[in-house]
Amino acid sequence: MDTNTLIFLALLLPVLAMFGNMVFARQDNLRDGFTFVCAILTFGAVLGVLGNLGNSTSEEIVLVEMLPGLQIALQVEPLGLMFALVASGLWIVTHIYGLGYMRGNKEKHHARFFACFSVAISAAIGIAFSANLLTLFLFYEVLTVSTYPLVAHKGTPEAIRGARTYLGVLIGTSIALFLTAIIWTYTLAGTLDFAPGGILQGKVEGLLVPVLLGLFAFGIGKAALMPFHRWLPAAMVAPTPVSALLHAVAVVKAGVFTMLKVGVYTFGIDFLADTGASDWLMWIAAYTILASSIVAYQQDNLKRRLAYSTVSQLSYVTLGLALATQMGVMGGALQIAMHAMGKITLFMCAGAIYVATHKSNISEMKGLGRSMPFTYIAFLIGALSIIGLPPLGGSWSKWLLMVGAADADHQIMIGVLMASSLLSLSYLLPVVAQGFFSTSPDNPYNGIKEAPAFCYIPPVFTAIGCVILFLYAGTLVEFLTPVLEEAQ
Amino acid sequence: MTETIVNFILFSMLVITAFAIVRQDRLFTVVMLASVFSLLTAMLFIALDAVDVAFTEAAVGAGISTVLMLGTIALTARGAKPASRPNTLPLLVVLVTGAGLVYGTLDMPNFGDPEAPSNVHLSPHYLTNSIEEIDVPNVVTSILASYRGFDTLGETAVVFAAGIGVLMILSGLRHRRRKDEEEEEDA
Amino acid sequence: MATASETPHIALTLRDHLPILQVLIPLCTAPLIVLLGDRRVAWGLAFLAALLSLVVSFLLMMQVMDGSFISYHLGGWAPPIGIEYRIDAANAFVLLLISLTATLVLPFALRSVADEIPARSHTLFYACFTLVLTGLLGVVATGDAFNVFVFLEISSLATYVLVSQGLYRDKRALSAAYDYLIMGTIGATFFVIGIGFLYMTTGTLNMADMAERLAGQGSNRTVQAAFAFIVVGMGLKVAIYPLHLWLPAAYNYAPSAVTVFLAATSTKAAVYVLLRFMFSVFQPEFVFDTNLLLWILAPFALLAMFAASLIAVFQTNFKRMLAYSSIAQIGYMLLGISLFSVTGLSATMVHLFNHGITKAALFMAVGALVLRSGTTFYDRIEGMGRVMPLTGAAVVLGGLSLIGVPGTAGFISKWVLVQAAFEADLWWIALLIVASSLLAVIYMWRVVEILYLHTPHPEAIHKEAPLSMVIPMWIAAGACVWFGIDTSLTMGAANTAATGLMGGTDGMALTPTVGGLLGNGQ
Amino acid sequence: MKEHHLILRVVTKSLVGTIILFAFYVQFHGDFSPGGGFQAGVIMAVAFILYGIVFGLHEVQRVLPAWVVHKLVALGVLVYAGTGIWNMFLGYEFLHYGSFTPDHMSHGQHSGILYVEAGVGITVTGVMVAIYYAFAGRTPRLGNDDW
Amino acid sequence: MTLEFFIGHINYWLFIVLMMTGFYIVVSAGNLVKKVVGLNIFQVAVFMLYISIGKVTGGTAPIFPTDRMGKIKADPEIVYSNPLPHVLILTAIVVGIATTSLALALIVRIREAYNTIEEDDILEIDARTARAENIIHGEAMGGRA
Repeated sequence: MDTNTLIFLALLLPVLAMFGNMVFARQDNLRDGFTFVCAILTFGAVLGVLGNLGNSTSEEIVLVEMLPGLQIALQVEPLGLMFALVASGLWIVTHIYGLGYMRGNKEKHHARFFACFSVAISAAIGIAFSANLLTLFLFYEVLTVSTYPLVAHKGTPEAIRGARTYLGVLIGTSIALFLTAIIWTYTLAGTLDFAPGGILQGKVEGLLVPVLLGLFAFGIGKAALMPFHRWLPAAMVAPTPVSALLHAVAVVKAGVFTMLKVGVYTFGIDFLADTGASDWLMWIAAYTILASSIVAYQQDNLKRRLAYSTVSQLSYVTLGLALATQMGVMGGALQIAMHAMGKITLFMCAGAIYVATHKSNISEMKGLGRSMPFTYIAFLIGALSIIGLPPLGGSWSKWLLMVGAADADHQIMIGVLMASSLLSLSYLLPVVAQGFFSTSPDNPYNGIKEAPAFCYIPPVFTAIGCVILFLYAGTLVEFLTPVLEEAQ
Repeated sequence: MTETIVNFILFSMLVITAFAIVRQDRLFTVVMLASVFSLLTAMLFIALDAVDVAFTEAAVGAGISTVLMLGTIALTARGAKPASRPNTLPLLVVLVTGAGLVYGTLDMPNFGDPEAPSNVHLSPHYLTNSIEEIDVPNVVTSILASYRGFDTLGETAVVFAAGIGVLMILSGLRHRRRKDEEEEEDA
Repeated sequence: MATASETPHIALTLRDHLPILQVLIPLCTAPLIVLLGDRRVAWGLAFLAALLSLVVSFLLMMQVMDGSFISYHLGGWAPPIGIEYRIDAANAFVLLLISLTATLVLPFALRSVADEIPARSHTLFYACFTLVLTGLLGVVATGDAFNVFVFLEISSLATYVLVSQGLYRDKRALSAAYDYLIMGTIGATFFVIGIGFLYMTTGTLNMADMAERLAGQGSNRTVQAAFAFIVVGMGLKVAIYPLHLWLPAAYNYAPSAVTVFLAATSTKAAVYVLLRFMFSVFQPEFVFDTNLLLWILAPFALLAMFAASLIAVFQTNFKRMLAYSSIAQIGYMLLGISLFSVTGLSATMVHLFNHGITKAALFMAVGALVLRSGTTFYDRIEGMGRVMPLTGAAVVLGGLSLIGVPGTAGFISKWVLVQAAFEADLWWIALLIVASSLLAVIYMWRVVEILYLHTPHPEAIHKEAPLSMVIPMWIAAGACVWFGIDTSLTMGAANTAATGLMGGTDGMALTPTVGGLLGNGQ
Repeated sequence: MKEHHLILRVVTKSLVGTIILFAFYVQFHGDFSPGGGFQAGVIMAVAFILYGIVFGLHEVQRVLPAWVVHKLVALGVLVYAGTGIWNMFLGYEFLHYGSFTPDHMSHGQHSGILYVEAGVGITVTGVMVAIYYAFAGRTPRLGNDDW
Repeated sequence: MTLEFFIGHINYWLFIVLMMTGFYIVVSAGNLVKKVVGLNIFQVAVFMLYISIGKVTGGTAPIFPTDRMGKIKADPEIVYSNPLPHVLILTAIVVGIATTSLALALIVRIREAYNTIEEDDILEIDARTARAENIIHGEAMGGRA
């Protein structure tokens, strides 16, 4: 099949899954099986695109002209393909996990849940393959709206409050800042296409560059740059599969992916480096990294701790971009994949613990590791990857970022990265340590077993994934290099 | 000169009537004064050569609308409460509007000026060509029914709208075979 | 000279008659309905008329999409002697919106009206409805300034009556209709004063002729006063912010079907008239300083956008909230006008259409909710999205379009408007536009939460609305999405219209032959 | 309803005929002097309203039933529009009366004006009488002595 | 300001005084019927302005003299006033009475529903209803704003 067909398939199969969920709303097994098949096929389609990449040049596919001179168009490029692979691949894992979680936890409205889930995946893939900012923005908003029902899923006052914050921040920043930035860019540059080397060079100068960058950086609320990070902890009221896939992978990664895209293809790294427009962004990113790590350290609720950890880790990507060096951007790009694999492991483990024990506070999990060894070992591996220790994927992205910081003559950022690693060590490892080594006086966990297999096998898989990513990081770097070379 | 004097007298009476209406609280008197106002207006229209308009104003203002207003008073109330609200805002609105109007008049052609744009552009066409084109002595009728016949169709539609509007609000449409059928509908 | 006596007459075909048929079809239908006096036939006739109007307006649109215009001489009298119908891209677009909405509203009205108005009034209801349609189409199609007033009054009178028919549900419909009548008549009278002043300085009533003569003689104080009175008079009908007082009550207490139609078309037709006079007749670049327009209109526009949106946020009644939202949205249109550029006017034109279909979808959902819950107070429509999934989803789609989320029609309008602000180097206005749409997020999302995240009220009928309501609602909601993605029709028409309007006199020039004959009037 | 004075009734009866006659005069003489369909319609309506005021709503509705009036309301508009549509069928613009007699335009204008004025007259008569019926059909709130 | 200008414009100003008197009645009167009367006066004054536009000094009513057969005897000596404003105002008068009759019909129904035709009373009744609704359905802001 040619690339165009495959891209359409990757976009439409999740939509098909949504319709399947609506049609077979009452036949549980048929519905979930259908979605599963769709998920596999979607991943297959994205893999097919990857396979085709070598032997055919990527062309722009114009779907429709939305505004005069502005099309809804799709295009394949390495960065996007990587994001699509991550999103669609992890969908399969999460779907299996989601089945275990939703059934094990006796949640309601399965059909609605999985339908919205599928739409969100489709939107994420749309973001990945967008050929211009307009298309990207379209899918960006579809992603926001389609995940809202997932966050509000439980329907409790707390869930509604959380969902309101979620939607308010994401829609608010995107419409007030991101959209403004896009239209402004369009008026200045006359185009919104993602072009190697950026489209703003020579069109903008002076103070306007940092202002525009600021509108983008804060407008892309999904990148959770402080102070627009609140939606992420708020979204933790959602069922864990949602947190796992969407708030560790699809949604937040869509944010930082957009950030990178804008940086590389709208501004251009060299343009940013020459004007120094991104210097302030670097400091904001550094601040977010450290501040949210500290906040994470103070959280007792496991999911909230992971959420703040995510906020911190996302800013690595922003930092990589703000360094405006090749190594920095490469480090940021790798971080997308590495952190996705690591964080999804952690979230799935947290969910597994919740299904098994209905506990969500770390202080109540003493000694639990001995009852749930698989879960805890997977958690450990994920945590080490996040911290950035070899032989796990996370170490590579951190290493490249540090090199990038050195290239950019911002040695202080190396210090920030080191400090952040130490902080993450201090807030992630105690969870594991408590699980294995401390015992609660009255030992309430007698009789607690591992969560259903659907729940603990997926994290084990993704933990193994972290190791594999460490081994194949070189291939990934090679694959992503064209992004930077074209930028020259 | 006599024309000016007549006009001036008519004007004074119109203004007096209008001011009397402002101050009057008995609705019957208000309606009657309005009727007088219309009659005076009709006279003014005659003085201004608009005989068709005068005829209509007399029939409508002094006739139909007075009857309707009296009918309404009979169905509602005969007295108006004296205004209780502060009238500064209405006064302000009126003064601003009036100032705008006066401002607009400053560049107007003099009253009765035969060279005014309005009297040299379309009007001569109607006054000279209508004899040949339509051949009706009353030029107003020519324009009303033919040159601007579509306006008059619109006017008829307005009357129609008002008619069915009043029917809808007050009584409803009557059918030939009524009684039994309609009672059925209402039930 | 205007008669065809000198040259052999070529018989006109149906195609030549399209401009007048546009108005004539509903105009004849209304009395026909009354004459037949049968309420079963009434709806059918009204629907047929609306459908035919839609076909006609579509054909007209096709003819003028290239920027040309059609002139139809009523009574065979060439303008400015007689009345002229003049169709160009700008009004064909609005004609399309009006007839489209009418065609959608009538099927919707069938159940809604049966539910809200006693059977004995149905015949007259549909006659009045057709009259409103006639009036609005006439106002938009005509090229004669006084004819605008006549048709405006046809639609206004019929509208007052239709609004008052909400009395069977709430007696406040009566006082709402009365207030609307008084304000509307004041507006119309102001408009007439403006036309009178214009007639005084130009001696003509034909808009194209007026434009030419104004351009020929320059501005003076009478013209300026005429401008002010026409803007204020039409402003009352448009419900520009401080002149909007009639709107919330009228929309809120009118029968649902009437509200749908009014919200989608009535203020839009008035906006069109405003545009036509401002740009085609007056051509502000010579009547006023361009910037003056911005500084006069933009504050009112911004005031509407924020004040009305804020009031909407604090409402507890869905229908009333939407009414305030309409006032806010009119602010966007006004803002587009005040930016005074082709892009700005395109934004106004496209928002006119997009907001029309968006509000049509939303108010139809309101009607469906009224049918099932009896009212639209928030505490009574709680959870109705669950038992009325299609209606609920239409609210969500319409709401997204109102907010301006990409993929919906509202996004397109917002995009073009913000772009116009940037082109004019008014970045702060751009920021205010997006900031005000955040208020839309708040008031719309509140409703969405209420519809979905609660349990349905026990007194409501837990059943989806009938198909006759859901299908039109979804056509409107679908249109919100369709015109948010494929904008060739809307943006194409809006651009052509805006270019024509900004062309001022050129856009309104009489055809050379006629102009040559009448040019030497003095 | 209390019967009015005898003289009033006799005078009214004779007056009504005269008024109707006058209405027809105004209707058809509008080409030559002030007046036309609208004024004639109003005068015609006044005749019936006068009759109604003196003899009561019931009596006048026996002469001119409400449903007839309601048909008249619609009929006039249709006569007017119909004239124009007829012109369209003759291959000319809407309301181009010249089309009735293409070889002598002003003759056609005469007949055209006659038809449309008739239309106006019918509708105006209908509407004015209908409005009177509608108002008179309501129970008054004020008695005769309250004025 | 010359005297000629003053004489030539004084009637416009007098019309404006009448118009504004009518307009003032509309906006200030509390009684619904009186408002309608005000509206009529306002409109009629506008009509006067229109008619005065068409007046030509020394002109006569625009009706041609005819011979006994009804044939027009054109006489170029006679100056006629401009007939166009007359036509417009004929239409406007009809529109005016249509509006008036509708307004009166509404007033009759309002009296039946509210038992008053005073705006203040109606506003108060409406406000009371709104307050009652707020108690049932929750507080709303910005009633008639």
